Amino acid sequence: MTAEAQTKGSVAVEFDGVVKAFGPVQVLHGVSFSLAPGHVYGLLGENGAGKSTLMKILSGYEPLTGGTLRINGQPQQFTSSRDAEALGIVLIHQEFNLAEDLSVAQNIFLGHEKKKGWLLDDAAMERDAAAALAAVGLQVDPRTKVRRLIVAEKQLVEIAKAIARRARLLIMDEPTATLTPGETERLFKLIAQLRADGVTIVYISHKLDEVEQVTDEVIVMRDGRFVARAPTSEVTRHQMANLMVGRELADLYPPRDLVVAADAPAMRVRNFSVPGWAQDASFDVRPGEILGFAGLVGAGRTELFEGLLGLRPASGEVEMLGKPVPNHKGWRSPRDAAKHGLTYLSEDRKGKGLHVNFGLRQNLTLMALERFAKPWLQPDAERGALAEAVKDYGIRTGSLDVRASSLSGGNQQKLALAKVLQPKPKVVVLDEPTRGVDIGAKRDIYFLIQRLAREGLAVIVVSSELMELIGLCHRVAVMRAGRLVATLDADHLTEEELIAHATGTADTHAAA
Amino acid sequence: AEKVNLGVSIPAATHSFMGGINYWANQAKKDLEKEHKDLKITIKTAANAPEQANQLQDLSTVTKINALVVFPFESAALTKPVAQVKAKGAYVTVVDRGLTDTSAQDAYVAGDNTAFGRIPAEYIVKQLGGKGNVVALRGIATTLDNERMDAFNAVLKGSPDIKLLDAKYANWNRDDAFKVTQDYLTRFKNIDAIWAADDDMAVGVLKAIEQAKRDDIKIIFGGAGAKGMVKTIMDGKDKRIGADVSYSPKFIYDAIKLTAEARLKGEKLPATTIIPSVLITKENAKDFYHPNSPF
Amino acid sequence: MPPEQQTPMPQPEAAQHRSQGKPRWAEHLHGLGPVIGLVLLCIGGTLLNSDFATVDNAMNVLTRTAFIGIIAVGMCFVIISGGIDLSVGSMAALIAGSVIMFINWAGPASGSPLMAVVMGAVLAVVLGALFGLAHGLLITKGRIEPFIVTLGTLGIFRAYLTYFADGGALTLDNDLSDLYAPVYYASLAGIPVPVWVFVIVAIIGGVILNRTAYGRYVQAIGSNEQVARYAAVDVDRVKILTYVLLGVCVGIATLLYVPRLGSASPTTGLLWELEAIAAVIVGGTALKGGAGSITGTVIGAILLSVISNILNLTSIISVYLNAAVQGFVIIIVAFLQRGRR
Amino acid sequence: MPPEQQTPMPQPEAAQHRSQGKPRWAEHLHGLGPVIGLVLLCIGGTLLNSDFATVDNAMNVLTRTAFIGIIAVGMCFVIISGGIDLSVGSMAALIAGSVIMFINWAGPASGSPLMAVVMGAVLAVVLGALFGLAHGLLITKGRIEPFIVTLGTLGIFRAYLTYFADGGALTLDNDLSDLYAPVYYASLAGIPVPVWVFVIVAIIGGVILNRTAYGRYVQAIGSNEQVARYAAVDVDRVKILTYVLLGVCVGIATLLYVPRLGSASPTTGLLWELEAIAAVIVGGTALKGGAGSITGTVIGAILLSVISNILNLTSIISVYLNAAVQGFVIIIVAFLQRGRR
Ligand SMILES: Nc1ncnc2c1ncn2[C@@H]1O[C@H](COP(=O)(O)OP(=O)(O)OP(=O)(O)O)[C@@H](O)[C@H]1O
Ligand SMILES: Nc1ncnc2c1ncn2[C@@H]1O[C@H](COP(=O)(O)OP(=O)(O)OP(=O)(O)O)[C@@H](O)[C@H]1O
Ligand SMILES: [Mg+2]
Ligand SMILES: [Mg+2]
Repeated sequence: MTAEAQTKGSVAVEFDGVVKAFGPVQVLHGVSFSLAPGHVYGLLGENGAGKSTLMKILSGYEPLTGGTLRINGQPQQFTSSRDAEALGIVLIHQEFNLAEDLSVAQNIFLGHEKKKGWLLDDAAMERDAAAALAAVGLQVDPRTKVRRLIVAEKQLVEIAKAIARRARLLIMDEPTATLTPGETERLFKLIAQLRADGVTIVYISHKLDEVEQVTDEVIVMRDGRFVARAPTSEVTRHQMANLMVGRELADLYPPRDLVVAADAPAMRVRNFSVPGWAQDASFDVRPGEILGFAGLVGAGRTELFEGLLGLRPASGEVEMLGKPVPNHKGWRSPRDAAKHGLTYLSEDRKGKGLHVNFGLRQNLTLMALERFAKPWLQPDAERGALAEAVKDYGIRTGSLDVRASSLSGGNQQKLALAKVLQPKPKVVVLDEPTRGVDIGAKRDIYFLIQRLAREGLAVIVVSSELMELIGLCHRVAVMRAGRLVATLDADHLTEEELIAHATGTADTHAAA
Repeated sequence: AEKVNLGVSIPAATHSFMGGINYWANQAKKDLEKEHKDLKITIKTAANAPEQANQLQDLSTVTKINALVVFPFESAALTKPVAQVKAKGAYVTVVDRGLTDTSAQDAYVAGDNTAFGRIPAEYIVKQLGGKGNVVALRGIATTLDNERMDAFNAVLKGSPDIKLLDAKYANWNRDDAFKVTQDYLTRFKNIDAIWAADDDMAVGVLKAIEQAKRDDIKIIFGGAGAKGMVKTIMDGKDKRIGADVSYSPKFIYDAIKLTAEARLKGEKLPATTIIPSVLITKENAKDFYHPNSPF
Repeated sequence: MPPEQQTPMPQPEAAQHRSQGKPRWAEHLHGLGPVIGLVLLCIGGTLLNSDFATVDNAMNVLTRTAFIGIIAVGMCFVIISGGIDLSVGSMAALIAGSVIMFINWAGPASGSPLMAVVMGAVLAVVLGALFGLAHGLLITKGRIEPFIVTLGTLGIFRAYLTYFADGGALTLDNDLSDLYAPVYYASLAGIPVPVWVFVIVAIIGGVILNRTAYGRYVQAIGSNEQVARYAAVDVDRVKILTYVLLGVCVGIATLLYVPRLGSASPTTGLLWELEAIAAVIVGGTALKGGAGSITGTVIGAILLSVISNILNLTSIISVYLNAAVQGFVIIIVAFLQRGRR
Repeated sequence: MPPEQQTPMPQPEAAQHRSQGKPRWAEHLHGLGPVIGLVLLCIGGTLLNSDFATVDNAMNVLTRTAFIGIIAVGMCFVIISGGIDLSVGSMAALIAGSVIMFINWAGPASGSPLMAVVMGAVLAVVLGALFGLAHGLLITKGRIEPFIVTLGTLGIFRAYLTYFADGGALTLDNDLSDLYAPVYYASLAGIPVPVWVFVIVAIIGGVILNRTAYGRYVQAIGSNEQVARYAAVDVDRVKILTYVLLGVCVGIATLLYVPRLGSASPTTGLLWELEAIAAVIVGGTALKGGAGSITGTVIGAILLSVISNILNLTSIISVYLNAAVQGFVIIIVAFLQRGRR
């Protein structure tokens, strides 16, 4: 592998009263702590706590407004990420930073091209890229254009890109948000290996089990301040969660209601195929039911639903509230689907989920504009809806009049979720709904989903977090290589069972 | 006498002929303003018909001219705007392209577009002895271009043995003329005469022939009497260029001078003054040679 | 690009929310870029020629801005949605030619010249809408770059006009022309008809862009087409409609243009596309789409005609250099409102 | 909260197939769009006129494509990086004019006509680079939309040429002209000099775009400027260089153009910008930037001149409709290579 690296001697970091303000909004209020070389740190905090911002300062993407950053004892004023990289500090961004028109290899080496004299040495770069990809366990041709990758693959490319930089301090901002346990496991092996080589690692995640598994020490931030640090072995997950949110957290998952079994399905799908991605999927979802979809990365769950929405060529029969969808191929477009009461939250927040250059209000109401146009748009009504959503979904923002791009990752996710629920659909498909959401907010979202289901909404949750599916769903469908291999009832739901079906190691007659 | 505030509205210098018009208009301003204390001349150049209409409006309402010499971009389109200037009391002389409604003008000074097409045709017919292949280049699709082409065709009708092989637009532009001629030469193995219909286009025609090393072409006939072309005729430098037809941009100078002097004296111009287009040959070439004009 | 419209026009909201921070202020300041440019130009114009600051001259300038201005309003939608239309000038020429042929024929044929003129006006708008529809369909359903489609039709429209006009000009018959003339030359309450039409089109455009779901969709598509598609926006329909809207604007502009010059020729409308696009961009809309404002566009269009008006009213420099002055002023104005990115 | 167990899992076999094989094929097929268009056109041309398929005609077409083609190669860089340049035609005209004035002056002044011509050629390239640099600086440091900057200079360049030429033409003195003529008219190994230059420029362009870090940065910036910035690419420098490169290409094209007619007039280079941009876009580059190919651009440029060549070689339709045919063909070719989005 390529990361073997000149990691002789790692990097010691000291934040001393670091302050950061975006215009009038101060987001970091004098953060002070230090990182010793060669350890794996977990950085915890609620959405908007300032984790990403602090790490962007450390890696030279954002200047600090006040305080001092010391690397190996020397005060540093980075003017660009290039300065930080010169010291071996590399950040894996929470939001993807890939040029879609370039290939995987080209992205990995962007700004660090290998050359033979004047010319690029593409062969060498592709070779090294392939090695970095192998290290993170991604099997794609390095010459593939990034545009063609699915979200999880893009995430792995981001990681491979950092690996290829031979970092001495590697910051991972939510690297596993879209990864399934398989990839995550591989990543952890990689982290262990890097640590053995003496690389310092900062690991940001809202998945506390991962933090527990992989880190030596946790550091907790809240509201732009340093709150606490402790060796990982000395705190329980429960304590971590409480430190993050600053209050006692009750049960993460709401108690499960039973759905009325006799209810007619809200949506019935039969023999639905998306050529190249999914074959012959048949399933029902009833009003008030929460149906989970489990599977490995690449199982075809996302594509199945994109086919259903008319975003990909597909065939099969679909019934909505007892009425067949006319053309027997699913809907013609998401618009068509939305009109019939089906909306979809994409897993690709930046590329398909939110207009990052739009304001919060415009994003929130985009799918339900009919409601706000009477016939002229009512900005006040829109603003009212935004205020309500901010409360309901716990969106943290300094002002209601900012662009979506200035929200923290998790808060963007909450906004996207609020957006697809605005049109008051009958059936909603949530693809990775809690991606990058903090544990407190996750809980709020689970309770919200529960409440909506109780009000008669049929909810389909596509998730790579098995615990989430187990904790939340009435039933879970499992997909493998484009086929729906099993549907498990709540009382059959265990992690082992789901994994067995997803990987094809289960007794095929396990469940109905 | 009364003060004369004369407006001149002409098309912008987008090709050599219009360059000549601009030159002669400015020349007239220089000469006449020096000569007459009571005369003020304002020249406006327009890139297209609506802009010219705008300028007429500005000349009339803001500059408050009491006499106008206008070279309309297009006959039909400028009839109304010119009529409005006249309605405000200005004396209007129209140059070159007549308005569709002649009541909108006081006087008309023009070159002869029919002769511009007829003379080359007659010359070619005569030189070829009534038999041969001819290709023509056209300018930009305009009424004026149509008049010339029609006159050319009318003459050829009388000589059934002269074949007009094709006539394509080359936009009064040297480069386009070069390309069109190149393709004519590829397409037609035997061409006796080329009517380039403009001295600017003739430059492109000559270069294309030179490049193809063709010697079948006996006559190249331009048009308008650009100084380079006239010089060639005068010096007898090129056998193929024996003649040209005059259509000098200098008529704008004459029109301005006539209008200004008549108005200073409070007189009128004759309703129509046609400045004849004549055949330029070696004999009379030096009368048409103005080395200082850009055209 | 700021997410918000800088359009001060239909924004009663601004008044109520006093708690908003700097961003809104800053945006308003940005929106003022072209306004500042315009004000400076007007001051300059007045200093150079005192006749500049007369009502007559102002009305002249506004009247002649009307054509390009109306087209620019439609172009604004197309550009915000991420498209472009190079054909508007040729389209205007072809529509003008068709309308003239129609009126010339229908006048005598129907016996009612007034009726003929009215129907000609309707025809202009209908033709514009149809041409726009054709563009929209080729671009969305045919999946061809807007640049290519409209570059193609640029040639096609003009060629057909040349063909109909037989290389010359199509001219409105005189008596019909007199009947139609008031549409351009008459005034209502001291303000010329074209200016009224321009104002109305701009207001409608502003309302559609900022106060309807459709306008929001246009912006959403320009900002990120993929996101808009996932958000259940009917992307193709919205895009097609922007071209239809532009076509209608071209039709309306032509309808005002025909009585002015009473003729159409192969040079009619030459380079209008550049002027219209320039008006939109000078007005602060990004060529890449996503956000823009009608007010900015209107000011951009006025600004461009004021520049040439001032050049007409003064003769301090060689006539050959007029275009150069125009170029410098455009760049300077754009510089005044830069820094958005 | 129960501890979650992490079971290592095998990668699904299927995941490998998709990213390889088909997409690459499909991409290559897409690249063939303009080629197919060109082949069909050539077949059509040959059927319409047998003279079409002669070496002479092919050389004529290639030679005249050279100007636009060379400019299009430079334009390709600008467009891929997300920019645009509307001024290339005027720039070429002004450079041509300046070079002619310079040679006319330097020929007698220096006493060595050859020297004068050589220095004139150098001047062309230097001027092009300087104009490009000015564009680049205004766009990046001045933060003005490329459309506006180059629309402005479009007017400025042409105005200055008109001014220098006094509205007429600037013409190379005869003996100097003869000395310079071979640069356009001579052949090497049966292939005209301009074609050689075109081929060399295209190859160099292709190498820079695909085989150097600079070319990679150009694509990265066009694809996502923010990402490029994050990757510590000096975005401004790269962008400025694209305009300088284009300026140099314009200089080279002009250097070939001057000996052709030995003159420059206000009509020189008119609408070349549209042709050059069209060549790039017809060649499969998206106007929004990010990706594109030099080969496509070259083929696009040839395709456009073949269309007008065929039209000149035939007279099956009214001359008035030539432009319409051109328009239809452009749209059809674009349709053949659509479906990229
Ligand atoms: N460019 C910006 N402009 C204005 N505010 C910003 C900007 N970037 C971040 N913020 C604000 O800074 C705060 C901290 O954001 P940050 O992205 O650091 O949070 P985080 O801890 O990474 O959260 P998450 O877990 O959701 O990723 C948030 O309130 C966010 O709205
Ligand atoms: N029949 C099939 N033929 C080829 N490839 C298939 C097939 N079925 C599934 N795939 C693979 O499925 C993958 C599709 O990924 P997709 O995004 O649908 O997975 P997902 O379950 O939605 O994962 P995620 O957790 O990222 O949402 C591709 O990598 C593709 O190679
Ligand atoms: Mg974050
Ligand atoms: Mg998925």
